Amino acid sequence: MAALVELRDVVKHFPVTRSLGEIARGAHPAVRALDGVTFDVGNGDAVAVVGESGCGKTTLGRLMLKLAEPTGGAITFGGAPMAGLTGERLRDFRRQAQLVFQNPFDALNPRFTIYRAVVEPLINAGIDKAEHADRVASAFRRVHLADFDRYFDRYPHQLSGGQLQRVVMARALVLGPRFLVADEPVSMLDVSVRAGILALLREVRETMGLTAVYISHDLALVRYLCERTLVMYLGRVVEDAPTEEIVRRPRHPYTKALVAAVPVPDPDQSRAPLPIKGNVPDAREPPSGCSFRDRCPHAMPRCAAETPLLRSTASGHRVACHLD
Amino acid sequence: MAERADPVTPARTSWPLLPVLRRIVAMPLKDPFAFTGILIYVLFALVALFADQLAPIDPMEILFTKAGKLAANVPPGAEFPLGTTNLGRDIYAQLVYGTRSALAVGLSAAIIVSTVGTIVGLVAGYFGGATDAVLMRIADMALSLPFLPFVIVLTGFLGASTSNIVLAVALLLWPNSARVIRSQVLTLRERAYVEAARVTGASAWRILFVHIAPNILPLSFVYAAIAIGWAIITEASVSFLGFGDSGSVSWGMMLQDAFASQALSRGQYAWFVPPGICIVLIVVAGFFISRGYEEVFMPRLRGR
Amino acid sequence: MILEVDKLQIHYSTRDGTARAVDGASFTVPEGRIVGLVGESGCGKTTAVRAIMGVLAENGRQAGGRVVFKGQAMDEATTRKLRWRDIAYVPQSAMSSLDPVYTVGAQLVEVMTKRGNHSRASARARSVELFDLVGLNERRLADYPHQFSGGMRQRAAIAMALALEPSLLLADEPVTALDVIVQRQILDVLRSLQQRLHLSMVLVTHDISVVAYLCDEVVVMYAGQVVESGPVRDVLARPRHPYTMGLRNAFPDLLSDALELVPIAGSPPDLREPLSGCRFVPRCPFAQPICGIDAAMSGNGDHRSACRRDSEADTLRTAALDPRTWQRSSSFAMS
Amino acid sequence: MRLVLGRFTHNALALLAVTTILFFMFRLMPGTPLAAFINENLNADQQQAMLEQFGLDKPMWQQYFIYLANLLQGEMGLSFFQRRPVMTILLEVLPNSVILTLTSLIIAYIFGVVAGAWLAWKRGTWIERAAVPAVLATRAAPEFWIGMVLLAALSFNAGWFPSGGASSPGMAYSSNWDRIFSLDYVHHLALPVLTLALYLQGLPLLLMRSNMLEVMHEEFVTMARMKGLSEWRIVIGHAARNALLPVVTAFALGVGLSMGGNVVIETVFSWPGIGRLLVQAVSVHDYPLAQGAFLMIALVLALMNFVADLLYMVLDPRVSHGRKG
Repeated sequence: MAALVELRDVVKHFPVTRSLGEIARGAHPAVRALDGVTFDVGNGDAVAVVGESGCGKTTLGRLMLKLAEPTGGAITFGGAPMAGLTGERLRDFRRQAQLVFQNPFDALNPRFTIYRAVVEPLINAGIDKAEHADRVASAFRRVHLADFDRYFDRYPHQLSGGQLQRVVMARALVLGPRFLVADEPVSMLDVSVRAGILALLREVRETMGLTAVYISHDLALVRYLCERTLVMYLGRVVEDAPTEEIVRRPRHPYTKALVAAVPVPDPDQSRAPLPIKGNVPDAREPPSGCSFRDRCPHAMPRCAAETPLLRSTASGHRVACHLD
Repeated sequence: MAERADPVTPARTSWPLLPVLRRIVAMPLKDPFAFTGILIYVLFALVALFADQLAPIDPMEILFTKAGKLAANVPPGAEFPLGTTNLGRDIYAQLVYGTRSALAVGLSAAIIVSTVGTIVGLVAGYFGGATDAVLMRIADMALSLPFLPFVIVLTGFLGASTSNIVLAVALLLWPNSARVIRSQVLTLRERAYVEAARVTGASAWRILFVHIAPNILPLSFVYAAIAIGWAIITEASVSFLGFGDSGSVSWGMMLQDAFASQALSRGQYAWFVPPGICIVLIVVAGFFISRGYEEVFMPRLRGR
Repeated sequence: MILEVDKLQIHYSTRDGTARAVDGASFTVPEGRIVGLVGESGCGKTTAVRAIMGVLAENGRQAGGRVVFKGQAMDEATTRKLRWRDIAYVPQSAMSSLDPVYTVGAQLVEVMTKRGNHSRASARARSVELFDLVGLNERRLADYPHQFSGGMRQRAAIAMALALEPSLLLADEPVTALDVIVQRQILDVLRSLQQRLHLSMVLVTHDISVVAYLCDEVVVMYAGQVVESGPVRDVLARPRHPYTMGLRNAFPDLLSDALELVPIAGSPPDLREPLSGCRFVPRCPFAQPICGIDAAMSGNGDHRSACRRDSEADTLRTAALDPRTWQRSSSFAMS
Repeated sequence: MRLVLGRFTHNALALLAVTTILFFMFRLMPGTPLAAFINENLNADQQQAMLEQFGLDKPMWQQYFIYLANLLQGEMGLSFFQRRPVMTILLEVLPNSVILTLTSLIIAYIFGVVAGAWLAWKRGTWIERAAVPAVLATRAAPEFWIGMVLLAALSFNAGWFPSGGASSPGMAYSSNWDRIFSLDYVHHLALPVLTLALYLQGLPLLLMRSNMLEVMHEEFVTMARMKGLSEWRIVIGHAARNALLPVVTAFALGVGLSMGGNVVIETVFSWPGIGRLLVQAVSVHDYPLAQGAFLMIALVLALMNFVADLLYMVLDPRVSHGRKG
């Protein structure tokens, strides 16, 4: 299938205040949130982006929704470059691409009733008012909020986290989008509620034929959502493969450490030391070459000299490592 | 679906400003401080409104005793509740009429300060970039002018009129509210529900006025209440220093008259204590109201 | 037993009535063991631990029950004496629990000189040891909390907890705010320290995997009560209370073959309402009329649960593995 | 260091803006531009000297740069009425203003900090419920009115303090410093200081109180409790230490702000300070003197803003000590 979203060498730098020395040298230090990211999201696919805090995954999601502009590189949506979207075409894009938020307690305007929150996208999209009630109702049905009209006049603080996340999803789905970005959609929810939201995400993707990108720090959860996973480290994709491959046969040393670190609910799990050293370096001054080399147990001189490219190894498996 | 009749919908989609306004009006009932503040305002407003009835004597009229002598420095009594000035004017009447000019100065300054402060704060905070930089540099400049000296120089040179005092106060006070509102907008702008409005295609102005402004409104009221007090104190100070509007009766003018005519050494407390108490009451009412609003609204803005 | 918590009652007075945050919870901590206190937000696990430390919020009070430390019932005076010397605490957010205006070293020295018998010099020497023990460079003693990364701050907080050589450590979600790799490193620090120093530990967490990784025993809490307790291996492999079964099924597992998570419909009860019987009834697919009567903890040996149908636990467990079982209770959902 | 320079530039630019505003304010006053600097009170030679010194016959923009250059050398022309250089007059009265401001601020802040912390500790008691509105009332009272009431009661009525000025008539001192360190001076200083301190204590008091209340809820204070530290140590060593940061900054800002506000106090007590000088200069249209006094006050304000920034940086390790890995 053709790709719906294509990212080509996308770079995003956030400037930081410069020191006098840096001004004198003419240096422009920046936090390199994204440092050359290239991948496609196929039509109807579900892709997970996994990494630790500060790896750039949230920035990536924002760029794909045109909530921020890349410093370099290009992103296309349905074949059209996103940089050029303005006016009516931007509004059209907004109708097609939606976001599910991490914190449902913050994602709804506390002064809006639940109905008001879900009807808002319809107002913004200029949908005929006569259709509002029906479309809101069908969005609520999609997210399985039983007796939905009981909620319409309530305010967000009167609902539980799980209910709020369903309302947030109803709002995202009310315009009938094709593309959904979900940024840590369950990390703020209790375990017993999580599973329901995950199942719902999977269900709406199948029934509505959505293309989806899930951003998460939790490899264990991602397994239940996506067939394909990208692992990011310091603004770069280090591994891109089917999720089961990532979990069972990680190839990049960082992915190996990440998979090994995930605790499992089994008292007999391995407690071997992690194959990783030190801490994540300052994103303003990442190491030369491979940015993981200072923590990698297998680092060699070449890693410092040459930045490893993301290369396909097996079918659908890409790794950015000189060892591979 | 069927039972959700259409007439319900307008209430659900109404602008969230209305509930906010309702809460702003209902709030004083919850907070004793704010309630006292509002009560003081209402009392002074009534005094200003019915000044003619409350004080039948013209405050500027020079009074004479029955013997035909100037009724100067008459001690408080049945005829003149607070006595008379050294020029034979009724102090009580001056006090009552002074309410009018105090409220006029306070309210006009408050309206200008909170309007300008709110708009500048909203625009600078939301749009950021060059707009923000320019507006905030102007605010910094206004804040680095010494407050009272500036008002004195301005009124001293431009002429001593109430409107010049209000202008000077407004020129120097708006940056305070603009700064605070801006920083509030900056945090609100990062809130997920504001981002959500962007994703669902809301325009910048719609986000600003539908999603952000209603949260800012209580702050505007707080700054208005504080500005009322500041303006009245400033007017009093400027009048006291002799740069006031000589055509109007104000508390500051009364204090200046008392000071200049040696009322202090004569121990004419009834002349110079009441105007000061009136100023304290009206200014403290503003403080009380702002405290009340902060207690009720600010935790909500900060929390969650 | 180093610590016994017996029918503990913690009440918070709120504007809408009294909330029974902990409602008769009992559990014990054997000497030299790590006990995981597991449950979802609002189940009372954090409140229980803070009550033991004697730092409830102002609207909270201990309304009943008792805490016994090394055979001695704790009251206000003993709590004050035991704090930090015998029972120390590791917070969730080391950032907010370290004073931002003092260096970490100064804060270590403070607790050792003010609460321990250390001179300033010996406290300083011991700080170096402690930093070494938790894997921090001693040069960092001169740094302020904000200069540390998240993982290092957590290490510093552990060093702080060990300063007076306590015998019991209460750790409240000590790794929740951390990234997976750092999380694992901190868990390993706790594990090795516990073994080297023969510490007893209560680990409060919502994460079953963390319990599985670190703990010897587990206590499961729901709505202010303990519903199940026992050795980790038994409880996780053969849960006896339907809530534990549900939690286990809802929990993602990186290595399991099942690609289905089973949600528990509904949400925990409002603790301000008067409640009786099993608190899990509205969400439980196996609830029966008899469940309306409070059940005491029962079971043979260490593994105990508070379920009226405890005798049928094995059958229920099999049924609980089927997602359809849990859908049946969804009539209570969203209530 | 980068931050310090940044704040310095920021405050210096603000001061430049103020001087620029002032320049145009005085030049665009009603009347001829020359009138602002040349007055018949001055003799012909003095008039000619001013004309040349300030380039008053040159275009406006040249005048502006001449004005700035003169300012940098402390040259602000001659006072119309005193016919002495403005700078000399300013330097004469400046110590009086500085002494008045600093003495009252120090008293106000020491009292405010202690009382604020105490009120926070007394939270929920009737003392606190009564004290907070009372303190708000002192903040709401016009300074000059407090001065008037104290003057009437303590000076005219009780006779405890002199009614104004900085020294008794007929006193002679060998130098200005001798005068300042005399008991007579302190006696004159007392009432204005009391007035100003009464007015100023509200801000540090309320600030300290609310900071304390906030800090007492911080997790690190709870932690200190868990550590079993004494209540005294928790309140003083941890809560007060943290709550004090904004108060110290407010002190520096207060120096700058109350220099301007002293205008009225100095008038009430006929205290020969820079504020009273400004009022007198404005009322007799002595432009050079008014401009000089205003600039001096603005300079102190800018300087103190900078000091406040510095203090904040020095005292808060989160600002003074950068992040590390």
